[in-house]
Amino acid sequence: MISFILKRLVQSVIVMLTVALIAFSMFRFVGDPINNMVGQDTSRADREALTERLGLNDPFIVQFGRFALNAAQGDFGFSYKFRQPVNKLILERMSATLELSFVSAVLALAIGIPAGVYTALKKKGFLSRGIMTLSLVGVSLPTFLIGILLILLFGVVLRWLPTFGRGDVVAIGGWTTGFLTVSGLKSLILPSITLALFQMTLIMRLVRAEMLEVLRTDFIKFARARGLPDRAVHFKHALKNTLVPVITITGLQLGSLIAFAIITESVFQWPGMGLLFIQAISDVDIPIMAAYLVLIAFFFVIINMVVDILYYAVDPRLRADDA
Amino acid sequence: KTFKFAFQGDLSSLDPHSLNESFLLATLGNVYEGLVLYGPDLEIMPGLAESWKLLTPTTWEFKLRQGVKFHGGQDFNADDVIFSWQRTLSEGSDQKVRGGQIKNITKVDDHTIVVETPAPNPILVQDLPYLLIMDKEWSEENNATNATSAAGDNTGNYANLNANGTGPFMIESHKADVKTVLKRHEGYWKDIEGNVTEVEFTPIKEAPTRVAALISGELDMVYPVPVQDWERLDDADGVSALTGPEARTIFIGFDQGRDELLYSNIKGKNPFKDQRVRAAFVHAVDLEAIKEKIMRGAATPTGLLAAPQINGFVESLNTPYEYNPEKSKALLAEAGYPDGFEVTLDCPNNRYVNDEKICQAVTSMLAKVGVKVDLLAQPKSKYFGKVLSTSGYDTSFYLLGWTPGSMDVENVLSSLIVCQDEENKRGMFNLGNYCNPKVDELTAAIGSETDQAKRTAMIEEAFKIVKDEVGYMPIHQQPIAWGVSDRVTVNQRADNGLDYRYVTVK
Amino acid sequence: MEQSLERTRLQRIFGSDIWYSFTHNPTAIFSAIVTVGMILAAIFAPWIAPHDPFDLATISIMDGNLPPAWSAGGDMNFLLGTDDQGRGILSTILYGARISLLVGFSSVIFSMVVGITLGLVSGYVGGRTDALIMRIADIQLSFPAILIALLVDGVARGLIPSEMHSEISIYVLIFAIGISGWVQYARTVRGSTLVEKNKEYVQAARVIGIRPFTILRRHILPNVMGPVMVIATIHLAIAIITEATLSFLGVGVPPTTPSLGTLIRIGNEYLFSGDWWITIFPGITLVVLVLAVNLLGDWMRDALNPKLR
Amino acid sequence: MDLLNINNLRIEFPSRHGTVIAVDDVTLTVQPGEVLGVVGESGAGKSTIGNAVIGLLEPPGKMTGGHVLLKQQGIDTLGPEAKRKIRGRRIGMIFQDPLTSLDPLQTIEQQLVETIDLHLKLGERKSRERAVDLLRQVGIPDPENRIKNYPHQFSGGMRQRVVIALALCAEPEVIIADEPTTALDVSIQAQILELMRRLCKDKKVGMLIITHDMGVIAEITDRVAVMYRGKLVEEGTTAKILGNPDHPYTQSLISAVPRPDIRLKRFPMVNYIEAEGERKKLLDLSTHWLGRSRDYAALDGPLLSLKNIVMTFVTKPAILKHNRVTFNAVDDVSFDINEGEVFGLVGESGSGKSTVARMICSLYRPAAGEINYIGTDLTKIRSETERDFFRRQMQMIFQDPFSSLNSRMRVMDIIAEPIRFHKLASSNREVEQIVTDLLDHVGLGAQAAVRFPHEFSGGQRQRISIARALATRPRFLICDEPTSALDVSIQAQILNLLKDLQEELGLTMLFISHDLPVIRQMCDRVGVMKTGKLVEVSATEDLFENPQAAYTRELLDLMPRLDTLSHEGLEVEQR
Ligand SMILES: Nc1ncnc2c1ncn2[C@@H]1O[C@H](COP(=O)(O)OP(=O)(O)OP(=O)(O)O)[C@@H](O)[C@H]1O
Ligand SMILES: Nc1ncnc2c1ncn2[C@@H]1O[C@H](COP(=O)(O)OP(=O)(O)OP(=O)(O)O)[C@@H](O)[C@H]1O
Ligand SMILES: [Mg+2]
Ligand SMILES: [Mg+2]
Repeated sequence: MISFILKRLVQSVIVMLTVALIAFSMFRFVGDPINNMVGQDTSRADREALTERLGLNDPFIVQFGRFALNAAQGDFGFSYKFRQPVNKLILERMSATLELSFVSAVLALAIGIPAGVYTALKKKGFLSRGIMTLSLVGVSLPTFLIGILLILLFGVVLRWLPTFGRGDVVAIGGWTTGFLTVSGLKSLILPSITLALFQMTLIMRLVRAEMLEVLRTDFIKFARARGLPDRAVHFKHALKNTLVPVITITGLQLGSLIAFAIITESVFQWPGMGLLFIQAISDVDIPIMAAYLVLIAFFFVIINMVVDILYYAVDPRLRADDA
Repeated sequence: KTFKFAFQGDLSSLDPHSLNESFLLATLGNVYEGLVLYGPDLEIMPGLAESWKLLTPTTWEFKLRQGVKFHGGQDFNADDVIFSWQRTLSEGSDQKVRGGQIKNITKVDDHTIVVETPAPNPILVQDLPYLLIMDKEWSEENNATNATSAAGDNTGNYANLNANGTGPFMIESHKADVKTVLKRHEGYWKDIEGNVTEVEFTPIKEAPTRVAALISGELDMVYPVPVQDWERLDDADGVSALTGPEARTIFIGFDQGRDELLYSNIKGKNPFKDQRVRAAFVHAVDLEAIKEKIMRGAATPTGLLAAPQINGFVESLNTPYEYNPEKSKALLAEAGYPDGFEVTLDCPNNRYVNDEKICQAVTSMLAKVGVKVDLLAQPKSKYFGKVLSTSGYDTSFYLLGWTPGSMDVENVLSSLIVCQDEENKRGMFNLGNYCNPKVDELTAAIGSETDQAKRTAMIEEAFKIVKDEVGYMPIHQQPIAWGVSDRVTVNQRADNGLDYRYVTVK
Repeated sequence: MEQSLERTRLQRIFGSDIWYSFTHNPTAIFSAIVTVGMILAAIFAPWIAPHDPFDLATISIMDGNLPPAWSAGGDMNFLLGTDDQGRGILSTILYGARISLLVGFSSVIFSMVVGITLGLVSGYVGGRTDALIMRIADIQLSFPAILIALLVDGVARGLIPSEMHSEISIYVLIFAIGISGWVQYARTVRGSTLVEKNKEYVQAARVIGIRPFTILRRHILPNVMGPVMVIATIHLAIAIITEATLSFLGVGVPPTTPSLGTLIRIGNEYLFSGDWWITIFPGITLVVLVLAVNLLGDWMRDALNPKLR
Repeated sequence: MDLLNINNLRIEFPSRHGTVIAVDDVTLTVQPGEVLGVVGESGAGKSTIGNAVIGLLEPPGKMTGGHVLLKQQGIDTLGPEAKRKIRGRRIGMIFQDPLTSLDPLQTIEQQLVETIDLHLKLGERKSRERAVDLLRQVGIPDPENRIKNYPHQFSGGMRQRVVIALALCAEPEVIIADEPTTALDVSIQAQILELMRRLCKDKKVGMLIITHDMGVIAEITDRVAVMYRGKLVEEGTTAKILGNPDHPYTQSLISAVPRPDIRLKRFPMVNYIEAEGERKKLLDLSTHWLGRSRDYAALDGPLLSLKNIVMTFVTKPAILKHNRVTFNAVDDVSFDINEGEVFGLVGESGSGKSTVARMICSLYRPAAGEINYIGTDLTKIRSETERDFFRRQMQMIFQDPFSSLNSRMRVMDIIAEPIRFHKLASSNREVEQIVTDLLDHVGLGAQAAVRFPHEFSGGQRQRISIARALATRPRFLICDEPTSALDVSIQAQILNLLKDLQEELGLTMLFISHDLPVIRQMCDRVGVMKTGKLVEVSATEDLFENPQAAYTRELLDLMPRLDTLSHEGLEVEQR
């Protein structure tokens, strides 16, 4: 196991390097950063001087090399726009994003899995058909639209919940949390629902699809024959046998929640990494983009590693071929 | 009394010399001050300088205000002015243009200075409101003597995250892109109309969210507000839309420089070099329709590249070209394009008010006279990355907006109208390289003419030429729209700047 | 029963259990009709649609933002009202659906093919291959569709002459969205493959000597399709919406030829001003489409599994 | 008072290919402490009855008539919850397919403890003790550790015993055992049967045991019911049914029972044919597809020879090599098989027989030793293409007919696959011809081709996999419990087919079985395995007449004797 993890960490370095490489090969297509860094009156000479100073004229491979070297020393440079260390900016934002994606992931699982089991058991049931259909409305409408509608309803019409931002946060060490204040919790509700909606549908439908198959297997039949109560049969035996794909997808989704909750974060002006990132893209803030992508790469490697470990935890038959 | 507001963009730095951008300067204008200040209507009024007078055509004397203190308690004096000016010229500063207006400053005594300009400059003071004054001692203590540059060594400059000005407000806390809190500076040298003691600024990127936040009463003011939402705001109780024309003019330019257009099906020649074609284009576009439908009646169609608020604005030339498709068709035929041609229109889609919509409208209007326009609408970073001089003016037909930084027409002429001229940094935004030597002469003269009457005459002449030659297709002055709660009253400046001095909370 | 041994292709199709269970499943029939109906409507838009919203010469901004015909101020020419540029919503939906459906389906199929293939291989072969493919997946994951689109678009624009840009833009979209979607399938399939490959029926196939490739295709693939179907059907909606986002970033189709997604996006700007019809109608269209496709998918998943029939 | 009544039971499986009437008007009763045996043709509906009793019929199957009474109380009409309460607690069920009956993701322990705790409310610790105890009773070696394993780490027979333990753990009033001993060697079988009998006698438990093994019937049943094509054709005391049965089907069934005592030339065919000629006549291989010329060069030396092969399994995985718990499932086994020979492999369940088989067809890679087939060491081969040549010649019938068939393929495609793959037929039409013909030989009608595996009974599936194995016209056939799930009549038919192939075409076989009589009938030489080691190899007759190894003797003594069977009309093989 340990060797497995070590192997992964080594691979993760390679992954991050590759990501950075690709990233730098791509930045020139994102736009010209200079215009966002200077006023309209700034002369061309000054603009070019700046371009030169930022080393944006070097071939991307050189820029990459420079980045890699500094990054190796934990220095990801300064944001073009904020003129602050990128590490600082990203760290500031991380807590917001992590909390949001955590909550919505929990929501998605807590509702998605039972709903999936239910709809699988009551395949033809009226309620389950209803759930299945409704859940789809959730995914087929753009996140942006859903977000706005929620804001209109709960923020403007009913005025129950805040329409934007993260409310008051409490700082614990470097970590700022919204869990400890009323306004913080209130402002979590709408965004996390918006985010969770999609995950929920996906997970629910996955669980249902898998359950339908597992419920027909002999061991479930035998479990019933042993007189086990339905709960045990459904959740302990059947559900566990559906988990592999669910874990996979949940992992991926969690990853993309953390990385690219862009739309939700911008609709609710949630001060998270996604917002920072999308801003960085539109401002062509290369240092932020680069550092961010690398960080994300790391996240994904880790998440997928955990997923793979969970496979082994869930399914003993997979352990044999891991030495 | 706390005043909470949101703007679409954010305050990227607290360093007044780091970026020459209107929102940043307008905001920091509450913390730092220049020798002169903008009044409620962009008029120039005394600031840190009590008075000034022209000694020789190229030298001015400024009498500095006595007893002004910085937030940190340091006294304001001549050294600070000189220091700040030098700082604007420092590596990494984005105020070099303003600083460049001054050749030298000499200290007469602690509260008197003599400013020397490279050439006679009638409008020097126009350039000073946003040349913000920092404290020498403070900057030296925190070695922030150079402006925060976006690159290289002194990034992470102290002045980037801290401020120490003479303005009525001081920074309480600043979390870039998240929230900035300012509070009243009690020791301010002059008492102000507004009654605000604390200001809370949050950037909100998405317009709908912004508007929602206002209506739900969480904020006292948001801007900008999309034109189509004005009615909604006025209907909603407790809030209303505060609107007015902005000093920014939106216009469309043609590539008249190249011998062959980069993006067109006409090869071997450049249709836009033919005045008739340009005329055909301007006559094909129905500015009224754009105003009514896209701008919901809020814009002011124009025939001039300078807005009324701009110093040197020419009333007589402001009437738009007439809308007349037939004439347009005729002109095209006459020019040898009876059934039009194809050209690509470059357009930003998140820079100006409804920019993409305007471009679409123009596109379909031109289609009606037979010109097939391919619309390439992109976010501003990609758009500017393509069309500006740094990328060699890679466009044939483009939409652009302009507010002269100095609020004077001279800037319009020298940036948009004179021939492109790399060495002297002129005509840098004349992306289509409209070029007429006569106009260049006039512009040069206007730049240094101190006699107002003569100056005005020359300005009129210059703009007349441009208009007759159809150098550009002016569209309109775009509107400013702020969403304001009834709890507060604010003063809306034509440069879209919000001055907390004039905010009162009921 | 003997006749079932030699059957013509047609008989195979109409004699097949799939067809049988289809004809006995109203939901499936209904959703099939809806889906096919929409696709046809899109294909034949030029003949069905009252106007051609993509022909700029015919649209006039003066009839922009008209409400639906039945409500006050509505215009009979524009049954469902018009958008800000004076395009008839109905016509635009029909024409826009062409783009959306093309991009949606193509990109989903694209990522399915790539994802499933790689997933099967890395799950079955394991070891180094597995590690390699999965790390590539991780790299892929780190790039949102937006960036990939920008990259692809940039390269494409670099490679091909400017006058062809408008033609290729749609393929750029398909590629970008497709490429950014494959990992989901790859990882899911891999997961299930890891489980399936140890089952005895696979070993039986190996004993016969069946090539790994064939084993994957004929034995394992059918047994791992369940989750894939789920993801794919949902993915469709995502793809269609992503298309709009990318188009906004200037890498997709120009705003003068709005797709369903773009139309919805335009509509979003008018939610407050009360011009609801610009968003709602295309929105409904999208929801209905996605619903139909998903129901179809649900049915097919069950139909493909003999035990569930 | 009757313990269990099954009255006029009728069960149908409707499908678009016509409705299968699996059980037709069957009436059975079980008294407390009585053991009722159910025998009959495979596919006759025996398992279905079992499923119906505990109310777990596979959809689309449904009871269209009759009642099931437990202690005179109708249980088929009860609500789901009430039914649940009965299951496991009052009626213990042992399904026919032990290998797939266990949840692959839960350890044996979890599954046992869960069930025991549920029914007997003993609490964690006590339940665990009882679980270990049960495993010991059903003869799982060192249960304390093995209980921690997962099903896939157990051999066929071991899993079957776990299933039995699970069925018995709650001390039910009625036990329905569906082929409980198919995968068990005689010693374990004897032990299990003893265990069950004691339960019945002491605790007055009623048992309904479904089996094909007349030995088992003779051993433990009090009465026997005979089923044929869904109908109950005869019922009576065990002695009566075995001694002098009335119904012609029963008679022919009995006459087909393989004899432990003497070696016959051929298995007597069941001559009872209710409908007109459905059973295949003796086929003439010289003209038949299966008999087509095989391009094998005659070789000197053994066809297959195993040299000291070892297979090691990890039972407790760990990061560091040295604290992994491993054990040798197969430990230094060597033997040769000559061309045209049938080599039998017997031995206690869990002794490594299947593992050996799997290594021969390179599903497992041996930890040591070599496997020479026609002089080439299979363990050395890396590329699939190289292996192809051998694949075609070497086929395997898997021990578990349930999981070795792809549930998403039609029988037609399953059997056709090898033919198509090895290009053994020119046209699609021919392929389908061959498949129907094969199905016919294994006693399944052509209509089977269009159905899916889950629609078949255990025995029927077994026959499908046999047909698939024959489809390549193999030179060397590995049979892992080929007939354990078949009733003697079908068994006779198939074994004869194999015999013919062997005699006329020199088909070589590795024949793994627990059924010593069958071994005696089929094999030329026999190897005996115990805990991974080969304890004895000798010619069949010698082995049966004077066994060498102690363990072998033990086995033979335990072999059930069917003295009651009549001898007349059987041609004994002279040697
Ligand atoms: N799901 C199903 N669909 C259709 N037919 C079925 C299904 N399950 C069983 N059958 C049919 O019902 C009949 C009886 O099956 P059953 O399993 O009871 O036979 P059996 O007596 O147990 O045979 P065996 O001794 O081989 O297990 C068989 O002919 C089988 O084809
Ligand atoms: N994957 C595995 N992991 C660990 N142990 C295993 C595995 N497969 C088999 N074994 C062990 O190897 C031993 C031999 O198994 P095998 O299946 O060969 O027995 P067998 O002789 O076929 O018995 P049976 O006649 O009951 O099938 C058993 O003790 C079993 O527990
Ligand atoms: Mg059975
Ligand atoms: Mg075995």
